[in-house]
Amino acid sequence: MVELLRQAWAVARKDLLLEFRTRTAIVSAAVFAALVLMVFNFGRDPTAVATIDLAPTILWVTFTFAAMLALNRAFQLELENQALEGLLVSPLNRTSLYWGKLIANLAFVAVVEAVGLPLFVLFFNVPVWHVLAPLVGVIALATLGFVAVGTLFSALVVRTRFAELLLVVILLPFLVPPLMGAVQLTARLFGGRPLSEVVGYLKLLAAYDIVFVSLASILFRFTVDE
Amino acid sequence: MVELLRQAWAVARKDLLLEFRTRTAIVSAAVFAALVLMVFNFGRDPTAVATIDLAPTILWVTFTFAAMLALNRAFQLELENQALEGLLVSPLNRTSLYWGKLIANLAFVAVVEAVGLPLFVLFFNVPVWHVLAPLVGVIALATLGFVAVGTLFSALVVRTRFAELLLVVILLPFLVPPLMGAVQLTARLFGGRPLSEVVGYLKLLAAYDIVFVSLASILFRFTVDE
Amino acid sequence: MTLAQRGRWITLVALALLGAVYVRALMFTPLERMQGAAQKIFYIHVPAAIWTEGAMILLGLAGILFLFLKDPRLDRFAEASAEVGTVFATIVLTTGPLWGKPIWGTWWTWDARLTSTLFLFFLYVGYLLMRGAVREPGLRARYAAVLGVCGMFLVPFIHLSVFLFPTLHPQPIILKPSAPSLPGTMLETWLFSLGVFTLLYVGLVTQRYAVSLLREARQTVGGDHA
Amino acid sequence: MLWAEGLRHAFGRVVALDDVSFSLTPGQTLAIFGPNGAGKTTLLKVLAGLIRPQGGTARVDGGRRAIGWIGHQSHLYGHLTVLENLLFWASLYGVPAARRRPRAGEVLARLAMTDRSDQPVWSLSRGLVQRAAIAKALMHDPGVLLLDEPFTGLDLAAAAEFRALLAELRGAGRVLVLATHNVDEGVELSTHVAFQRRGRFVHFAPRGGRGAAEIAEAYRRAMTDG
Amino acid sequence: MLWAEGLRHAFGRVVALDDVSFSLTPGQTLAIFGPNGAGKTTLLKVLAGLIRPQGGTARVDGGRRAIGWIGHQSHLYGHLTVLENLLFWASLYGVPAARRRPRAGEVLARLAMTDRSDQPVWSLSRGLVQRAAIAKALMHDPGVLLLDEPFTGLDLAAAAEFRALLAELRGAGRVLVLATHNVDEGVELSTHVAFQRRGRFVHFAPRGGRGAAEIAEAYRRAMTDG
Ligand code: HEM
Ligand SMILES: Nc1ncnc2c1ncn2[C@@H]1O[C@H](COP(=O)(O)OP(=O)(O)OP(=O)(O)O)[C@@H](O)[C@H]1O
Ligand SMILES: Nc1ncnc2c1ncn2[C@@H]1O[C@H](COP(=O)(O)OP(=O)(O)OP(=O)(O)O)[C@@H](O)[C@H]1O
Ligand SMILES: [Mg+2]
Ligand SMILES: [Mg+2]
Repeated sequence: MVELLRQAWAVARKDLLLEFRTRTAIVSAAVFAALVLMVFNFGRDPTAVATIDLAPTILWVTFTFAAMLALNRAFQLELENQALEGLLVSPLNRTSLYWGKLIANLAFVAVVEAVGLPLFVLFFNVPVWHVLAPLVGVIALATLGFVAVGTLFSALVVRTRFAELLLVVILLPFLVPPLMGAVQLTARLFGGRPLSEVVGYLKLLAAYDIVFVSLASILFRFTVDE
Repeated sequence: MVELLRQAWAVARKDLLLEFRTRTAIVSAAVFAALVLMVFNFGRDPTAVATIDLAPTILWVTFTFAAMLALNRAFQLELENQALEGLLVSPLNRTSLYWGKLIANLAFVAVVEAVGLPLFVLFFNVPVWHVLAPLVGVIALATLGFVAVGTLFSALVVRTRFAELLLVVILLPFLVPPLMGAVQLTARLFGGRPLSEVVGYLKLLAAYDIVFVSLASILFRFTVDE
Repeated sequence: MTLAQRGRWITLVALALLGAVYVRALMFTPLERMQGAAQKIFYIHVPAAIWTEGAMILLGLAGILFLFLKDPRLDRFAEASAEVGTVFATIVLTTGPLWGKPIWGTWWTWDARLTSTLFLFFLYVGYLLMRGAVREPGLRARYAAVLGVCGMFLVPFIHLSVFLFPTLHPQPIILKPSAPSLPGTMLETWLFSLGVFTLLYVGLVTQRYAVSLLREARQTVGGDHA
Repeated sequence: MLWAEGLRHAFGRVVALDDVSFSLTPGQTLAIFGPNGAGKTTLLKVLAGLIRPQGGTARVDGGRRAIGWIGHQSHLYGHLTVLENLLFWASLYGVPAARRRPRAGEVLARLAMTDRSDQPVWSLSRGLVQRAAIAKALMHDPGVLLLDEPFTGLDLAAAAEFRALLAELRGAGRVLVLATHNVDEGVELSTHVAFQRRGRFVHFAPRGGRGAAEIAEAYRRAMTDG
Repeated sequence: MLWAEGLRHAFGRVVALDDVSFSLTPGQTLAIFGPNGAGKTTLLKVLAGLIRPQGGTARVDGGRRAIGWIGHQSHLYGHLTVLENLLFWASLYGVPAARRRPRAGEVLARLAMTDRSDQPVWSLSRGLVQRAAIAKALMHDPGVLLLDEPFTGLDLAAAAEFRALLAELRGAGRVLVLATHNVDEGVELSTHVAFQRRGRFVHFAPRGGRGAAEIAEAYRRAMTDG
């Protein structure tokens, strides 16, 4: 177990180091987030639409894109560097590879979200401070779920011929539950509703996370081994 | 001139053939569009927000993303295939290369828009049929402008160290005028306003297209030649 | 006197004169009726804004000349102009909100003028980032020139956007198609200030130009390459 | 030890492995010669566990951890330095943390790459990348080395040094499998020789006392008849 | 004809070209030998116009259209078939439409690739890709061939055939420049021989009657002293 985690960390560390060197993905995701927020801003007729009604959707559209960008990179990076083959011939435990990629992806998405959230507050003037803690919790729960599934799928498709295409297509149905839950929860939070009203959604997110993180950890090795 | 266009067509044809073989970019862009639209659909509280107020923004967020994906691919494709160097040592006229890439990018974005628009109508129940012709015109005008600039810039950054990142960063300011114009125009069209009200925006888009298509055609050769 | 020293002197003189502008503005120029003392910031805000746009136009012109003459001095000037333009854009983006808080009751809103200025700032940042991303000096100069020329052509679109889009920000009083509409003493003070900012621009650019000369000299000797 | 038993593999209609069986004990070196497309790379990939053969089995004593692989891809991350790459791979192969740096130092010194260790891999010339890839494969002192045209791009001095290194490894009881076109390079090192053609081993025997010229002649005969 | 005059180029601190001058007339072949990192590839890239040297000039009679380039990258699109690739490149090099197919047939037959012509390039083995890359470079019957380790991956038969082809081309008045590590392969073809070391031509002379062994000896001496 310690060895598993150590190796996972080696993989994650290398990904983060590469990202730190090039900053490609993180900055483009952050700028992408800014772009989405900006476009919303221009498009919106402030007299017609109250910000608060739109805010949850906008927030989650932004975060979903950032996450998709991250996932696309995770294995693409190995291909570009001709290193995927190297990982596969190495004795690296497949579960470690999965966890390593998951950690790197989560770190990545977390940074983008950490950049996106303040921008969001700035652009849309939504008062989040009083619900910050639960909001961060919701973001973390939802993100964990779909990044876990996405990491699995990105390994699944990376060696097929239509990798990017397939990733989006097969991931789509899996995005629905966490995304719906997250949007509804965020809307309730912004609306200042009592916590009791949202327990159902929280359970949904938590169940999704538990099921899919375990499932993906188990299934991952079948995606990379011949 | 005939030779220029013939070569441009050779480049565009090759790009489209490759895309047709793999369908990577086009399908992922289309699915992406579906994803955005879906997320909006779930997130929206129909009692609180009237669809029509949001529609222009949503439409343009979707299209902008599709275009960004296309642009990212245009030169990435050459790099992946190790063929960019080959194009550069070839006697291919640089203006032809630009036009070829521009044609392929436009074709690509047009297909995504052609898929996205019906989906949009389906999801959001916006009555577009009576404004279809002008709407298509607006889409074409706005798309031409930013794809023209984007194609130029993607050549500019492709050999720099942080290509993707830089593309998004330097393209962003150039997206503002066409995007703002397009959103406003679309809103007016959906709102059933008279055409006279929107002439200013149309002029803006047209001017932008003329200026930047010519400029990019002239400047392109400086981006690839030593 | 070296170039750097000359630049420093011009800058110092300009700063001293800026003091004089404020003496004149505070003591000898009438208070604006609606805005009171807050309006005094006008004498920095507007000249800085004009030179933000001006610096971009000059660097674009230098870019055009560079592409034909291949004179490295033009590239050095463009770089200097970009750095100074960034400083001026920062000034506009700080004085604007300072002024906006008492007048509009908010630091920032997302209307066309403010946003387009922000994006002009981004354009400068992107321009400088790109210069940093290309190592080879010849290539860097050419790429920078291409982006600079595009930036120059973007400025009119940004400048004119206020006429098209609903905005909170005052419409142009001075740089507009019809004659300036500003009371006499205010106009005089303002023109004085514009002259001072012009001097400041010249001084700062001279200094930056000298710095890049020094850096190049050091590099050809074989020193720092990182 | 290394066993291959009745290996068969076809890509569509192309037969890449056809009933290949052999086994090697410590200290033995197999040199495989064969025309382009004969299936040499496919065989090595099967031995490394990268391809699961459609028929037959392959086994390597000690599993993945015991294998060192030098193939057409470098398995190096372009934006990491040579040293960083070596440390990363060493950690995946379970080299104790304290041993990694000294080991990297040894291997790099042996390949005359010490002065390049802090250079990012993308800035290396082709032959230098090949040396770095060799260093990577040797970091964990593998018991079985799978070498697919490992001399590609090496200059005369480096090739001689690498040949000497391989002879030492063989002497130290390592198992080597070498696919190459250069009879001179291959024969000298080998204890066994195989000729592969359309996936089949048309010849497999201990080298005995045969020299390069004799083997080359036998190879030519094996390829022309039938 | 091909001229190089005082070529200098450095990547940061690494000197890749140092005052290289020579010229070749039709029918002459220059073989360049040099250790890894000597600057051979850089020189060929400068001759092909891929890198603008920091000092000196290089010129090729007939410009880009006259150059055939075989380098480390194949310049082939993986998802197109071999034939489609050849037709595309031929069209860029201005080969008349009616000549393209017959020419592709000839070249492929010569390289024993006829049966592979409808296979997508991604499914070829390394040596077969190299043959396809050679075919691509010969499609437009170039006057000047720049060959960077062109024998890489070729099997014995293909290498012999390609050597014969190059000898024919030389006889037909083509200019060849060949960078290689294999003295046996290089010398046989050459009329001139150069040894490159740290960017400098430490030796440049007509081959005269010298054979491979003599050249190899001279090379060894040139590399060890100083
Ligand atoms: C909050 C950030 C602000 C930004 C980014 C900003 C930006 C600009 C820019 C770019 C210009 C130059 C326009 C031109 O070239 O003609 C300008 C001019 C001007 N600004 Fe602002 N501004 C801001 C806030 C304000 C505020 C709060 C006021 C006062 C209510 C104000 C009053 C003016 C005036 C009077 C002009 C002169 C217009 C002209 O004569 O052209 N600005 N501003
Ligand atoms: N992924 C693949 N899909 C389809 N065909 C393949 C694939 N990989 C290899 N092949 C085919 O299998 C055959 C054997 O390929 P392999 O790479 O093993 O040859 P090789 O002996 O290594 O040749 P070379 O000397 O050129 O490297 C070739 O005809 C090749 O085209
Ligand atoms: N883009 C680059 N950035 C930085 N350094 C580079 C770059 N390209 C080449 N170099 C360096 O320049 C030197 C010469 O490289 P070049 O590829 O010309 O060598 P070469 O003679 O072809 O070597 P090889 O025999 O290994 O192919 C090497 O030290 C290499 O590391
Ligand atoms: Mg092979
Ligand atoms: Mg080389």
